[in-house]
Amino acid sequence: MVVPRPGAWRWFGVFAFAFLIFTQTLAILTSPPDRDMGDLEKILYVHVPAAWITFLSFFVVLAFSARYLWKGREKDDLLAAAAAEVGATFNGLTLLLGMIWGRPAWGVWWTWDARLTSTLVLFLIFVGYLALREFVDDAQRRAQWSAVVGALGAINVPIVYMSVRWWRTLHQIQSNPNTMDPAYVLGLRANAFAFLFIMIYFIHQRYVIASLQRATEHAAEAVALGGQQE
Amino acid sequence: MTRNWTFVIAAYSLTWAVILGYLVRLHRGRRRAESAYDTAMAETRAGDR
Amino acid sequence: MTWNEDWGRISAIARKDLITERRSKAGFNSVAALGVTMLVLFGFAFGPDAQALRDAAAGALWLAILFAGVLAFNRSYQVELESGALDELLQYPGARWTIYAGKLISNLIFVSLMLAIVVAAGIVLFQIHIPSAWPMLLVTLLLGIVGLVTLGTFYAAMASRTRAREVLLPLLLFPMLVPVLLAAMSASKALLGGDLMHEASAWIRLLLGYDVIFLVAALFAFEHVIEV
Amino acid sequence: MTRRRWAFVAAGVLIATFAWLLYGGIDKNIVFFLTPKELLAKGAAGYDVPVRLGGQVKPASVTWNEKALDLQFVVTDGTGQIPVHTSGAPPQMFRDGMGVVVEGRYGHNGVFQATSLMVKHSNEYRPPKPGQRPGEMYKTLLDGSGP
Repeated sequence: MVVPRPGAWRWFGVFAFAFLIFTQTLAILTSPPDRDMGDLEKILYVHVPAAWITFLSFFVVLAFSARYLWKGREKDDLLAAAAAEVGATFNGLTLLLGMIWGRPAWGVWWTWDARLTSTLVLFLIFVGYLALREFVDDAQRRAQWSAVVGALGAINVPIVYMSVRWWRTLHQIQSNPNTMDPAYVLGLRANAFAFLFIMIYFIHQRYVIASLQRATEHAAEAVALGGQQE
Repeated sequence: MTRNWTFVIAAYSLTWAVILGYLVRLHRGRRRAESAYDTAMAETRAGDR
Repeated sequence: MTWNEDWGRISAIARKDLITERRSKAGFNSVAALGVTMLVLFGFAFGPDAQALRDAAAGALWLAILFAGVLAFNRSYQVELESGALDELLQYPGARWTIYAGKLISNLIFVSLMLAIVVAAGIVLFQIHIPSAWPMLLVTLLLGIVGLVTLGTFYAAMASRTRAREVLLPLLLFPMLVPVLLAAMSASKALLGGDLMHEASAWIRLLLGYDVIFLVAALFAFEHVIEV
Repeated sequence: MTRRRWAFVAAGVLIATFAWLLYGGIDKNIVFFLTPKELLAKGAAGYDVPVRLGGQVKPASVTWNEKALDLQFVVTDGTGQIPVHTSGAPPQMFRDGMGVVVEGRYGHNGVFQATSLMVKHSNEYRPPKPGQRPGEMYKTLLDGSGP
């Protein structure tokens, strides 16, 4: 088990946060108030990137889980777990920001819309994933099981989306980039990249912690076996 | 309009609270994991001798 | 590795589980009683108004089956874990998916019998008018429990071997079952109401697709779950 | 080797089923709500069964009693029209000419008793397209849902 040590990553973290501050200031200052929503439109630059990053993180979970099942390398398991924790954090943030936006824009904190419901179910699936990791002590068992749960959870998400769409929203027309003024697009894209950098930094940090913990466990086992290290 | 700003400020504060909160959690976790690792390695070396 | 050998293993495991269940009738009886009790509680919740009860019947039935099913899934592994028989079972040569298939069949039979009791009680308690399209309703019920049991048997293989099995199984299983429960409830509700919107068949097709996807995925992934 | 082959078979089945669910025309033949014309055409079968009714709020037909939380309006699709009665406050976006979908039962007294009222608008997060008015949103609502 190779333990990563800080180096260039620290500077990447500093850069990611500086970039986020820059893009958020840019978006707040340059975006004109929307015709219907007024200044509420500014929530776009945190809510939408958070949602994109959520989906991206869970896609990362799926990719590393699949590779773990295929190759069986511990590194992939730890990376999948790190991405799941970061994804769940952004998922919770997305839901809360959506509520803060929904209240003034639609008049309700919550509604049983396809987007909202499936995002909530996604959150619950990955809360279950993280709980499973907490409750399983054996490292190999934890890795195998959470890889399977992560992959199955990812399969379920499009089905949830589809089913709740039929259930409530009756073919609401999807939003698309054409419905957005160019004045908003730049700020949104810049913020999406800032969130992406933050996500990468977080996943890496979480992964470093997990691999340090694993290395500590290995060392403790070695001591218990009378210092017979290879 | 002022009421809208309340929601915007709430949204941005929440975002930063979550991101910074998670950052602090990661930093603490990292420091703890590093010291635990160093202790464990010191013990292994002591065991070797 | 022939099909006959695999089938022999599957049927042996299914038969063994069912015999164990039959010998200890207490298990089935208490789970079925729990299902009926749930229906009574839902009856209180939705009030004495007969029309309101009929509207809520589909949802109440499926939730009663869900809660009773969760108990059954954990039980199906617990007996073996307590006696250490699962480790012995894994010692035998042969494909591991056959263990899953065997347990799936025994759980399907178990839950179907329970479903029959719960539905019979529901028809009386919720004053359901049986619709003329009852074969469709039967198909819905069957596809619904196939989806429920497929994932329930799969997740119980993990949850029942952890410290917190009572919490962990519902926590893992319920979010995964959202589509199957939603589709089963919506189809049942539409059929009980006469299916004027012609929406039942779409829900049934969703159920069928869901069953196929998760049956294949579970059969394939089970090996990774059971071998550690 | 056999396991590898099974992996391909399994992946194939999964992808095929997904494709069938997504593009197999599951929701092509489905009507998620009936228009007033279609509901009236059902005749006796349309009364007193749970249905969804969709259409446009007929301009100047809304009566809203704030004290009793009592809302009445007429849903129309241009040809047929059905009076709707419901209780509870209407959603913010509810107004004359808006597209709505109501769930409930069409009573023998000729009034649709709604248990829930949904306002349809074209998208969630973004401002409407320039020049798009509620009347046009109602059209896209109908276009998006089949026949």
